This record gives sequence, structure tokens and C-alpha cells, in this order.
Amino acid sequence: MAQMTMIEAIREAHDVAMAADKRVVVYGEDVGYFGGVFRCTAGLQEKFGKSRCFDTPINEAGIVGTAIGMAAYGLKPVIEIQFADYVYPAYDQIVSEAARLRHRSNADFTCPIVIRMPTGGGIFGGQTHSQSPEALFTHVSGLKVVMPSNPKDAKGLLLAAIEDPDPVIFLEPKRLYNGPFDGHHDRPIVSWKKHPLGDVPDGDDLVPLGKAAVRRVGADVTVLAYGTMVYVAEAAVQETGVDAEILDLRTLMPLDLEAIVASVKKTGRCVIVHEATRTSGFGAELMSLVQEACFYHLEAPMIRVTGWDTPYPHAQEWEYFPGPGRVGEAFKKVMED
Amino acid sequence: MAQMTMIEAIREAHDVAMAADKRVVVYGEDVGYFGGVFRCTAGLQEKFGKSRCFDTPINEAGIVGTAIGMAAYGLKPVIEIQFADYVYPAYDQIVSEAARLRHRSNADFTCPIVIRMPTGGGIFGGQTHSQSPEALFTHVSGLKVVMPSNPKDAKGLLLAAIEDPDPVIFLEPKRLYNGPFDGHHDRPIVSWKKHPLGDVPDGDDLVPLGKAAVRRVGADVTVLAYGTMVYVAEAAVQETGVDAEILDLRTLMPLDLEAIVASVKKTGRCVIVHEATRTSGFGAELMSLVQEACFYHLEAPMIRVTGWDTPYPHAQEWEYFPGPGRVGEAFKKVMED
Amino acid sequence: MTSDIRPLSLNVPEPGCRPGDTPDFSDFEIPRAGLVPRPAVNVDPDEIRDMAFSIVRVLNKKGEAVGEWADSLTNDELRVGLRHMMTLRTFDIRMMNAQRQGKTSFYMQHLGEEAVSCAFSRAMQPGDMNFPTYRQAGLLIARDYPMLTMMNQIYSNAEDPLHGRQLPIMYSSKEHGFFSISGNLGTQFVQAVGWAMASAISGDTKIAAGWIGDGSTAESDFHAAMVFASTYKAPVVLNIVNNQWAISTFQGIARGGVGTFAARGHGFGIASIRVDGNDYLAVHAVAKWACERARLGFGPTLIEHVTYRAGGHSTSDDPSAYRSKSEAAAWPLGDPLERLKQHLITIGEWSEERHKQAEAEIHDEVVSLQKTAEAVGTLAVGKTPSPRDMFEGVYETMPPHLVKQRQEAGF
Amino acid sequence: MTSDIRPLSLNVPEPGCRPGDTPDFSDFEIPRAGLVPRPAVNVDPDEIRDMAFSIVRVLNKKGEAVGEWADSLTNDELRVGLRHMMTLRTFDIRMMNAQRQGKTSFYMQHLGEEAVSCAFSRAMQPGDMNFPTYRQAGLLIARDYPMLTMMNQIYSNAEDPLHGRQLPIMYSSKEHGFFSISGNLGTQFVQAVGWAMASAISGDTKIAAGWIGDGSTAESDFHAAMVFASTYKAPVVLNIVNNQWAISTFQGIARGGVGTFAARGHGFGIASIRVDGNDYLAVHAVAKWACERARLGFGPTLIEHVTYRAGGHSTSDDPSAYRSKSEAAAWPLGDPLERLKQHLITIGEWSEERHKQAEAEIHDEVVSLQKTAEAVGTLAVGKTPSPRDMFEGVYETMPPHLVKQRQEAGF
Ligand SMILES: Cc1ncc(C[n+]2csc(CCOP(=O)(O)OP(=O)(O)O)c2C)c(N)n1
Ligand SMILES: Cc1ncc(C[n+]2csc(CCOP(=O)(O)OP(=O)(O)O)c2C)c(N)n1
Ligand SMILES: [Mg+2]
Ligand SMILES: [Mg+2]
Repeated sequence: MAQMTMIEAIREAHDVAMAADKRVVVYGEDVGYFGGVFRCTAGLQEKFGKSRCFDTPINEAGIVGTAIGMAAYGLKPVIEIQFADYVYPAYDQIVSEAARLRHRSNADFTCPIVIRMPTGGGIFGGQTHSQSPEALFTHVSGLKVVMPSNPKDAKGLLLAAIEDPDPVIFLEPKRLYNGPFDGHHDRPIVSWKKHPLGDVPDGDDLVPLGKAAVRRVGADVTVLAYGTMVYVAEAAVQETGVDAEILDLRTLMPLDLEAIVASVKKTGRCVIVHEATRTSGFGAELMSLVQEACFYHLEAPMIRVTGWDTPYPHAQEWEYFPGPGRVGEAFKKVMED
Repeated sequence: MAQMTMIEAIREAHDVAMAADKRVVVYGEDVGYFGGVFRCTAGLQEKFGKSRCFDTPINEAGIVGTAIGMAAYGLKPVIEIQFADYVYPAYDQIVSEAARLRHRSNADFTCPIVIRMPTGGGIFGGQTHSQSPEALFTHVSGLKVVMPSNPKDAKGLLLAAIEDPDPVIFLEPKRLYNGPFDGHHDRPIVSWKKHPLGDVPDGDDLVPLGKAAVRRVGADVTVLAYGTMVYVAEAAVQETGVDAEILDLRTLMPLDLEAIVASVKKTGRCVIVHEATRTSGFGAELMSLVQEACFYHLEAPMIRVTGWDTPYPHAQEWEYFPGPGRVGEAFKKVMED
Repeated sequence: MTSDIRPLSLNVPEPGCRPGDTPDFSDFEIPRAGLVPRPAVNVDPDEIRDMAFSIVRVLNKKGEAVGEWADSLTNDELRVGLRHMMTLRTFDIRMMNAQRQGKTSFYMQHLGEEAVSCAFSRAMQPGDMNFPTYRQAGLLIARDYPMLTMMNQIYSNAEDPLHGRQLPIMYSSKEHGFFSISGNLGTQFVQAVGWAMASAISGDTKIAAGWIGDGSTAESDFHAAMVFASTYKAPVVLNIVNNQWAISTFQGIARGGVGTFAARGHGFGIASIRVDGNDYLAVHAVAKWACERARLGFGPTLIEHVTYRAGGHSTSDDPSAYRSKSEAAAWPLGDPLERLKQHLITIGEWSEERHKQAEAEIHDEVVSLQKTAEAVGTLAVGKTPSPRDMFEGVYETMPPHLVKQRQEAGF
Repeated sequence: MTSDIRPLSLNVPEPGCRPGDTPDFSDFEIPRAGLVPRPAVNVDPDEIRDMAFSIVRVLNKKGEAVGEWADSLTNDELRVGLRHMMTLRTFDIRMMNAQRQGKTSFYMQHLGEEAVSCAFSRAMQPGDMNFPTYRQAGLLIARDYPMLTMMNQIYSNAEDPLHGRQLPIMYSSKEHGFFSISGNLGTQFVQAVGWAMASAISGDTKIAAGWIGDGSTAESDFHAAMVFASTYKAPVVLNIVNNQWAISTFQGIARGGVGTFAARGHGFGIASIRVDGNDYLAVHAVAKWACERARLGFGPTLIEHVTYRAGGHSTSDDPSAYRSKSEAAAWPLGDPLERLKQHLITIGEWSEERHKQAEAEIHDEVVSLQKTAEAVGTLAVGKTPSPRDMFEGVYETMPPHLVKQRQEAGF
């Protein structure tokens, strides 16, 4: 066990996987010599050599396209898109190729690749360094979609993603890289070094894909959250005193619907929180699944607390970000209804 | 008034717009000399000349990227993506550029472009000629998303889209190009030539964006549908005798939520039908909006009838396609619940 | 200088010939066979810039094999090659017909381009991998992939190896070095580079070949492929099949009316060669050279196969709407099958009689296989793939939501 | 041939010099100033292939302007140019500092590259349009876009013309021929081609200029731009700013260690020229040539500006982690500002005193503007843009769901 930031945990997952399996190769823009703009791959090139960890030309389609070819050959590429906002040039390769290869070839060829990308806002990154594109991947059959919220999960889920036989979109909330963040941007930054979830087991322990974690047991309302929003929800609980049960979904596809349904059936109320734009966000799917499965258990309309349907603004970052104030209000409203 | 197929109506909308406004230019793969693989632009090059209607290199990013530049100059490009399945190479230009240009430049530059694309299955087109990617656009702030279901609307909505000052994704259900289609693939093909909605007004009458049409007034259940699914829903009504109210949404963004809410409040039940993959499909957003607005009016869980969460298969097309049988069952279920 | 400037206008390239016009290929420069020398496989790409503007040709008008690129194949191998091309053509004819009869939804033929994939296939080694488009079934035929399996897929019957999920003709066979065809243009070009990089990363000796059409070189993935191939000196052969047309669009729209497609390799320091795609011997020799270059670690080669799409783009296409009906006949590089046949006859290794006999044999073989396939089923008739199959293989393990959907669907 | 094949290995290009190494640019070929002739603006691109491998240079070591590309500017214009570069450099220094003080979130400077955008800007005409990246603020400075407005945007204060929506430095000014910067690399290159096509379609006489970094030429949109520019002979100048680095990645990763970036134009029949990007006179002369060529209907030009990013990539970057600290000083093309200054002194049109005085004036002007801007507000301090503004401008007319969200947000 060692106390780590999320960056260190991610780096360690790479290290463990590369040491265990020669087929694991790691690459992306600035990923090799420099170790990534967020340093998640620092030291890997030195340790494993330039053919297993290297810098690439700035071409996201090429990064994913070559990874698909490598996976078809038999390697296990773990690639980085520098920011999730820059994944769109690779969207065709992901949607039309990686996601469908197994199905269309009847498993003659498969695509075990992991596409990592820093996600989400809260760092004044404006519209091109803040996006949360998860719903654009959950709609695509054949992809798995993961978003860890802490160092422990980041390591375990990344190891599971690398082991997975299918393509995994691995979204890393960059605002959590160095410490948990509850949306109170005006308060001092906390570090993972003192957080229980910063305690990362050594070795190759996986956190299985498809399993949510209950971060807080509660009776009043179920909160469905992932990534940064888990801490925002925790702050809202503290501030409102509402006894919420907080689920950290961790994997969006496949989803731990069982855990969700069990909780909502218990509480009868549900608030869904994500940072992405609201319309057609993943919250819509969650809300639909809950209404389909728990209709007769719901005592009040579910509420979505999300980023607004605008580009992620620079100066108005904290008005855009669904902070604890907005989540707290949703708690109150859902309890009143 | 003239009786037209949807192809003819789309062609006529181009013709009217190009004649009225020199800024309208039309291009895409095989769009110029040949007039498009579905012939939606036939005759335009001959009539308006090669600089207003032309063939392009096969590069969807280039087609959209140049259109953005042209729009910034002051033209109004109406471009064709040969199949919706091939829009992904242009996804970055659409999402990162077209959708955000007005906002990020504070309207210093704007992007009045229309991106047309044949959509949906039912022609044994397999995974690469059948997709319905609407939800990948409704999640993107700054885009409008339109899907006509008949010649009259196709012309009127396309004219409205061309007039619109913002980028519009214009999805054309290709299975409706030549006639209405209710999912009974084993029955003879009907033509628009005998259908009231094949009666297309002359001139430049718009069908405004953002307004749904009530295709059938009913009391038992509200059906939210668009494109081909409107006819599937009509067939299901005939076959089950359920007195459904069928809304043809026509524009998904901005959505006519008012019409939806009014209908659901009246019927207390709701079935949502689309051809796209279920998870994170537009049905999820519709279901969420209805539960948010009509929670206390709902008498039964809403039901989604959709394409399955698989690539669109070739041989199993009719098992994938949400046909009248499946919609009818949803009617019965929602009435029993 | 502003005052006397004339208004600008848009340049839109036009083919030389449209329906009603008389085809005229007199501008099309064809170097004589044997002219282009064969450089060492480790040549510096800069030293062979000219090869991107010339055309490697082996068979001359008299049907002789001449020049430094001749002799890459024995006479037995040439006869095998001829048989492959004849087989592919017969196969195409039967399947085009089957489509017209409604036995499949869709077909795409190779008419006039048979030499490209048939000859290339024979220059590769077992274990190498092609990333083909939909117009290289010759790669399979020439590697003895069972035609019956191809037909089963085309008919989407119960024996379709892809279980009806994929379109007809979008084959996949890892065993035969044939990557799953996508249907999206261009995507596979950069995947080929990735596969080749993986071979290099693994210290392997296998190479990859990418395939793309003239029209599809315009796709951005072409660039991704060139950039990655160039940077990492990937052991890959990148093939452009310039068959002059992209559906209704002539190659000048993708090429910009200047230079050649092969010349696009120069900016990347990639060895670039044009070859007569209707000359089985030339294609094979150039393919062999490029494969050797890749395998020996000298990096990628870009090959432009100059050929002509003599048929429609697909069964959904009628080319008479956009090009002269006599254009195919006027195409100056002739018919690949006819040219190889004449060569073999010229050198006394073949005859009209043997050809007729081979034709009959192939016809019988294909027809008999067709019957076998049709006995299983054709599109939506007879034994068809299970609807259950559409839910399988989305992931290795079916996740709960798909299990539920499958149950909901009743399969 | 299979048996004796050695295992393949991956080629990963490396820069000549990493932290701790002594920079060595001796391999970098620099033709002497005045060497490259100036062709006619309607020259056939094939005839000037060499220009993609040479470097157009005007200022020699002695500070004289020599050769056919000299004399595109008067001495007055040169002094204006010097002032622009000095202003940009001073502006950068102040804003880098402001970022360190937390007054803005982010900044990107131009150190060492000032000549490229400052000189290019002066070769364009009113009404022409640039599609810049984040490192061409010189285009604005040299067109007298108000620095105060730039600062207001950098500070995201209430006077920010983009209302706080966009990042600092991602300027937009149609009036000044400056297209809204995106932040996504490469996207704008093909948009520039589209704008130029629109001008041609409209029978206008305006031209466009696209901008891209060396690293970003690897993006696929580069290809889209080249293909469309080539096919439609768009009146566009396509600029590659090769400043040797893309964050931590040296230009060899994008270039594949072969040829030049300019050479990528050849495969498209596009006139391609390399220019000394640290030579204000050379950049201006080449820009003028290319703009004229475009405006007269002779089609696109690809220009590679050879320069060096002397500072960090952005305020988030520390280059000492990946390159030698002395590399910037060793860069053989010198400092653009110093070189123009020396030229003017050499020809007797400037002096150290005048320079010092100009420096002081510029410093005072920038500082005073900065005070004015800061009096309005800095990031999240003072008068800031309204949160209401984030909901505006998503569409021309706010749709009902956004009105509702705005109300929900309480603005
Ligand atoms: C990304 C994408 N865009 C468009 C299409 C539609 N399409 C199919 S084939 C074709 C023409 C391809 O021409 P070419 O590359 O020359 O290949 P050929 O058919 O001549 O072999 C087009 C435009 C597609 N399949 N994929
Ligand atoms: C599509 C995309 N991918 C990645 C990035 C992240 N990024 C920003 S700048 C940069 C380096 C660009 O280098 P270059 O093109 O040489 O321009 P320079 O910064 O040297 O001016 C990268 C990788 C981005 N902004 N957009
Ligand atoms: Mg072709
Ligand atoms: Mg650079």
C-alpha cells in the first residue's frame, strides 16, 4: 500500500501492466520522453524502452487507428488522448472501427485497446480543455466506458481496462488528479495523500468493470454520480443534512443497474449529477433506466443536476460547473416533492 | 401543389433556395454532375452552374470544414454526407467548430450551414448504411437537429434549415425517400404519389423548426416518434386498436416540449420509438424530459421501443428494426401497467 | 495592385469525357514496357522520385515480358495467376447475377482490376496481413480462401462465417491475411500501419499491406497513415488502386488535376511507385520489391496501381449516367486477364484451347459451389443466421443489458 | 528469402539534443541570404520544387538585404515592422507576468517567432482573412487591433469582447481579418480553404491565409486542406510555422525525419516555399508573392516558416524538462527582432538610441493599457462577464430549453 495521487496511481497501473505483459504498449502526444502533459506516463519510456512507450505525431485518428491495427496484430495498446476535448478527430476510428471490429468479423479480429483521456472542467480550461464526452461513447455499442473518481479505483480500473478484451474509453477527471474536489473552488486544495481512497494497493489488484461503489449509505435519496461529482454530492450532503445514498458508478458501460435499482427502490428518490451538458447526457439514460425499473417506487420526480447546454465557458466556469449549491438544492427539492 | 417523392421534395427545396439566394451553395460526394447517389441534387449543377453545385473529394471533414469557412465568408452551404454512417470523420469539425463558432466568437463569425444525410435502415444496408446518429448531435450545444418524415415536411423543413442562422443537422430517413414505410417489409411498397403528405406546396413555404406535428389524435397513450417510426406507430395503432396519439417530432433540437407535455398530460402514458440503438439514444432524453415534466400525470412506466444495442446487422435487419409488432406490444404493455 | 484585379472563380476539374462524348486517353502518358529500371530494395526514396511519375510495365504490346521487372514468376505461377483472375471474374459474374435475382442485397465486382489483388497476394508471405477495401477479393482467391465461404457470406445464409452481421463481400479472414473489411473508406489504411508497427515492436518479420481507392486517398486517414508510416518507418506496403473512378466522380477530383497519387508519398520520404495495374507481372514484381523492402526494415512503399474500373461501382450503380459507355473499351492499358493470357500464349505456355477448357472448369466449379451455397440459403430464404447472433460478439462477454434486450427480443 | 530475415524494430525519431546535451545545429542547412531566386507569381509549382528544400533569406550576416526577394518594403515600413515586433514582445512579457500573478488563467507567447505573423500581416489586404492558431497575435498587432481589447480578453473581464466565453488569447476579429481561434489543432486550416473557395465562388478578389504549427501538420485536417486547395485551386496561402517543437515533441516526429514540411505540398501540385521565419524581410516578401499569386487566380501556396520557439509552449510548460536550456541561444537563424534592428542600423535608418527610446515608449504604452484593463477587472476579480452571457449566443435565438436553464441557474 502506498499513498498516491491519481496521476501516480495511473502511472503505476501502466507500470504494472507493462511489466506483466509485453503486449502492453503505451503511446500518445508527449507521452514518451516527457511522460505526458499531466505526467501520467512519466518514466515509462526510460524503463520499458522506446518501442513500448513513445511520442506520436499530433493526429488522434492516427493514434487510435494504429492502435486498432496493433490490437489486430495481438498487442494491447494503452493510448492517451491529451484532452478528451481532442478525441473527436478519432471518433470515426473509435465508433466505426474499434467498437465494431469484434462483431463484424465474428471475433476473427478483436480490439483490446484502452483510450485514456483527461476529462472535465474546474481548471479554467475553457471550452477545449473541460469537456465530458461520456454520452458520446455510451451510445456506441461495443465500447466500454469507465470513469474513476480516486487513486485506488484509477489504478484498479485501469488494470481491469487493460485486461479487458474489448475497447475501453477511460475518462480521467483531471480536476481529481491531485486531490478530491468538491466544487468549493475557493477553499484550499486537499491532497490525496491524506485521503483513504488515496491508499493504493501494490501489485495487480483489479477493480472489476461494471461495478458501482456505494460511497455513502443513506435513506432519503439516491445520488447517481461519477468522477468529480461524487465529491460534490458529498459536500451537498454535508451542507444540507439530507441523508443521501451516494453511488459512484465508476463504469458507465456496462452499468451496474442492479446497484442503482436496489438503492432507488430503497430511497424512492433519485438525483443524477454529471458535469456534461444536460441534453442527451448520460443522465438521460440513467433517468430512463430508473423510471423503467423503479416507476412504482419513485416518490418524487427525479432531478438532473448537470452542466448547462452551452459550450464550457472560461470566465463563467463556476456558474457552469454543477457545484454543491445546485446539488443541495436538488436534494431539497426532491425531498419536498 | 405537386405530388412528389421525398427525393423530389428535397431536390425542389434546394432549387427554390438556390434560385432565391445566391449565397446558397450545394456540394458533396457525387452531388454535382451525377446529382447524388440518391439523386437529391439532380439537375442543380446544370441549372446553377459548377461553382454553386459541385462534386467533392471523398473527405467528410473537408466537406464540413470548407463549409464552415464558406459560412464565415457569408455563404450558406448546404452539404451532403453520402450516408449518415459516414459523418464521423467530420464529427470534430461539426462539434468543435460549427457548433461553437457563434458562441466562442460572440457572433463575430457564425455558421449557417445545413448538413444533410440519409439516415436509418430498412434497405439491407448493414452496419454502414443504416445508422441513426441523431443522439450524437442532440448532445452537442449549438446544433439544431431535424428529421422529416414526409415530402411536405422535407421540403418545408429543409427550406427552414437553409434559412436558419445556425448549423442544422438534417437527417433524411432513406427508407422513406420513395414512400411511407410502416415496417411491414413483406408487403408491397407504397408510393408518396398517393399520400396526402406527398402533396407538396409550390414556392418557399417553410415548416418552422422546433414544432412537432400531431399525426394522429388519441386518448390512450402518447407516442413520441420521428422519421420512419411515425408510420410504424400508425401501423401499430391499426393492428392493436389502441387509441394512441402520435407525435411526429420533426425537430429534435430545439424540441417541441410543449406539445409533448400537453399530450402526455392528456393520455397519462407514453411510448417512445426510435430506430437508433437504445442506450443513450434520443429516447433517453425524451423519457427524462417527460418524467421531469409529467411525473404526476404518468399512469404507467414509459416504454422505449428502439434498435438494439448492437451494430445494425445485415441479415437480421428485421429483427433489429423496431417494427409494428414490437411497438404494438409496447402499446399493450403500457395500457396494462 | 488591388485595382486591376479580376474576379476570382472556382476551378472544378472535369473528366475528359462524359456520356455522349468520345473517350480520349491521348493525354494519358504510357511509358513503354521495360523502360523503368528496378532499383535496389534499400534505395533512398529521393533517388526514385521519377518512379512516381512513370509506370512500371513488364508486358509489351506483343505480349512479351521485358525489362528489369520481368521474371519474378515462373510459368507455372503465371498459369496459377491466370486461373485466379479467371476465377475471380467468373465468381463476379455469377454473384452479380445472383444479386439481380434477389439472392443477395448487394455486390461489388472487380472487372478490369483483377490483376491488382490477385498478383499482389502472391507476393506476400503467410502471416502477413492485408487491410483491404471491398475491391480486393483477389487477395482471398489467390490465397485459396474457400469460395463457398465467400458465397455463404454473400448470401447471408446460416453458414455465413460472419453470421449475417456484416454486408456481403465485406469478408474477414485472419488465417488468410485478410483484415475484416469495414465499409468506411480510408480507415483501414492507417490500421495497416499500426499492424506493421506492432510487428516491428514485437521484433517479428511480418509485414502489412494497406489498400485504398483513388477517390479514398482524399480521406484524412490517408494522411494519418502516411505520417505514421513515415515517422516509424513501418514495414508496410501502402497500395492505392487508381481505377479512375470513385462512384460517379473521376480521379481528378481527388487528385486535383496535378501530379499523380503516387507523388503524395514524396512529402513523407516514402518510396513511391506507379505500376501498370493491368499487368499481372508488373504488379507482382513491384509488390515483391515493396514487400521485401518492408521486411528487410527499409520502411514503407506507396504503390499506385493504375487500372480502370470497367464495371459499375456496385450493383446499385449505373455508370452510363456519368461516363461514356465506350470509355472502358478505350482504356489504353487493356484487360489484365487478356494480357496475361496472351503473354502465356506468346511464350508457348498456354493456348486458346487450354483457356477454353480452364474457363469451363472454373465455370463448373463456381456453379457447383453456388448450388451448394444456395442449398443452405440465400438472403432471408432457406437457412439464415440466427437473430440471436446479432446480440453475440458485441463484447466478448454479453453484458447484462444486452442479455435483457435479447430476452426482450425473444431470442 | 524468409529464413535469413532479421527481426524488425520500430524507428522512433529522436531530437539531436535533450536536457544536458550540447545543442548542435550543424546538420541544419542554411543557404546564404539572397541565394534563392524569386520566380514569377504564376510559376508552375513543378518548376520551383527546389524552393521546398531551400530557404528564402534576405538579411545576410552583415545585416544587409540582398537578392531578388529584397525591397518589398520601404524603410518606413520596416520601422513599423520593428515596432510591431517590439510591441508584441513587450505585450507577451507583460502578459506572461500577469499570468504568473494569477490575473489570467493561461497565456502563450511568441518569443522568437514575432516576424512570422507581424510580417505576414502586412502583406495582406483589408478584407482578406486569416485562420490563425494561438501563436499569431502579430497578425492583430500589425493590423492595429486594440491591445486593450486583447488584454480585456486575456483578463476575462467585463470588457472582454468574447464575454468570457473563450480562453484568453483565443481572439476573434472579423474586422481585422482574424478568424476566431479554436484551440483544436488543425481544424482551421481547411476552413481557410473553404473561405477562399467562397471568395472564388462569389467572384470576389479576397484571399484567405491558413495557419498551422509544425506538430499540427500531422493532423488529418492538414490533408483535407491540401486536397481541397489543390482540387479547386483556392486563393489561399497555407502557412506552416515550423518552430521546431510541439510542446515536448520535436518536429521530427511530425516530419518523419525526412524532407521538409514544405515538401508535403508537392504531391498536391501546390507551390511550396520555405522561408527564414526569423527574417522579417524574407517573410514579408514571400507572403506578398503568395498573396499575389492567390489573388491573381494562380492558386494556393504552401509556406513553411522556419523559426524557433524560444519560450515555453505555454504558461503551463517548462521546456527544460525536454530540451537543452541552451538550444534557443544556439538556434542558427538568430532573433527576428534583433536582426531587423541591426538591418535598420546597418542601412543608417535606426540607432541604438532610437531603439531604446522606442522600447521605453512601447513599454509605457503597454503598461498604461494594462492598467486600464486591470482597472476593469482580471480573472474572477473586479468587473467580470455576466453568467447570463454563457447562455447567449449558443444559437442566434435562445431556444426554450436554454431559457429555462438560464432561469434555473438564476441569471
Ligand atoms: C467514409 C466514407 N465516405 C463515403 C462512402 C461512400 N462510398 C462508398 S465507395 C465510394 C467511392 C470510393 O471510390 P474509390 O476510393 O476510388 O474506390 P473504388 O470504388 O473505385 O474501388 C464512396 C464515396 C464510404 N463508404 N465511406
Ligand atoms: C486536436 C488537438 N490535439 C491536441 C491538442 C493539444 N496541443 C495543444 S498545442 C499542441 C502542440 C502543437 O504544436 P505545433 O503545431 O508545433 O504548434 P506550436 O505550439 O509549436 O506553435 C498540442 C499537442 C490540441 N489543442 N488539439
Ligand atoms: Mg476508384
Ligand atoms: Mg511547433
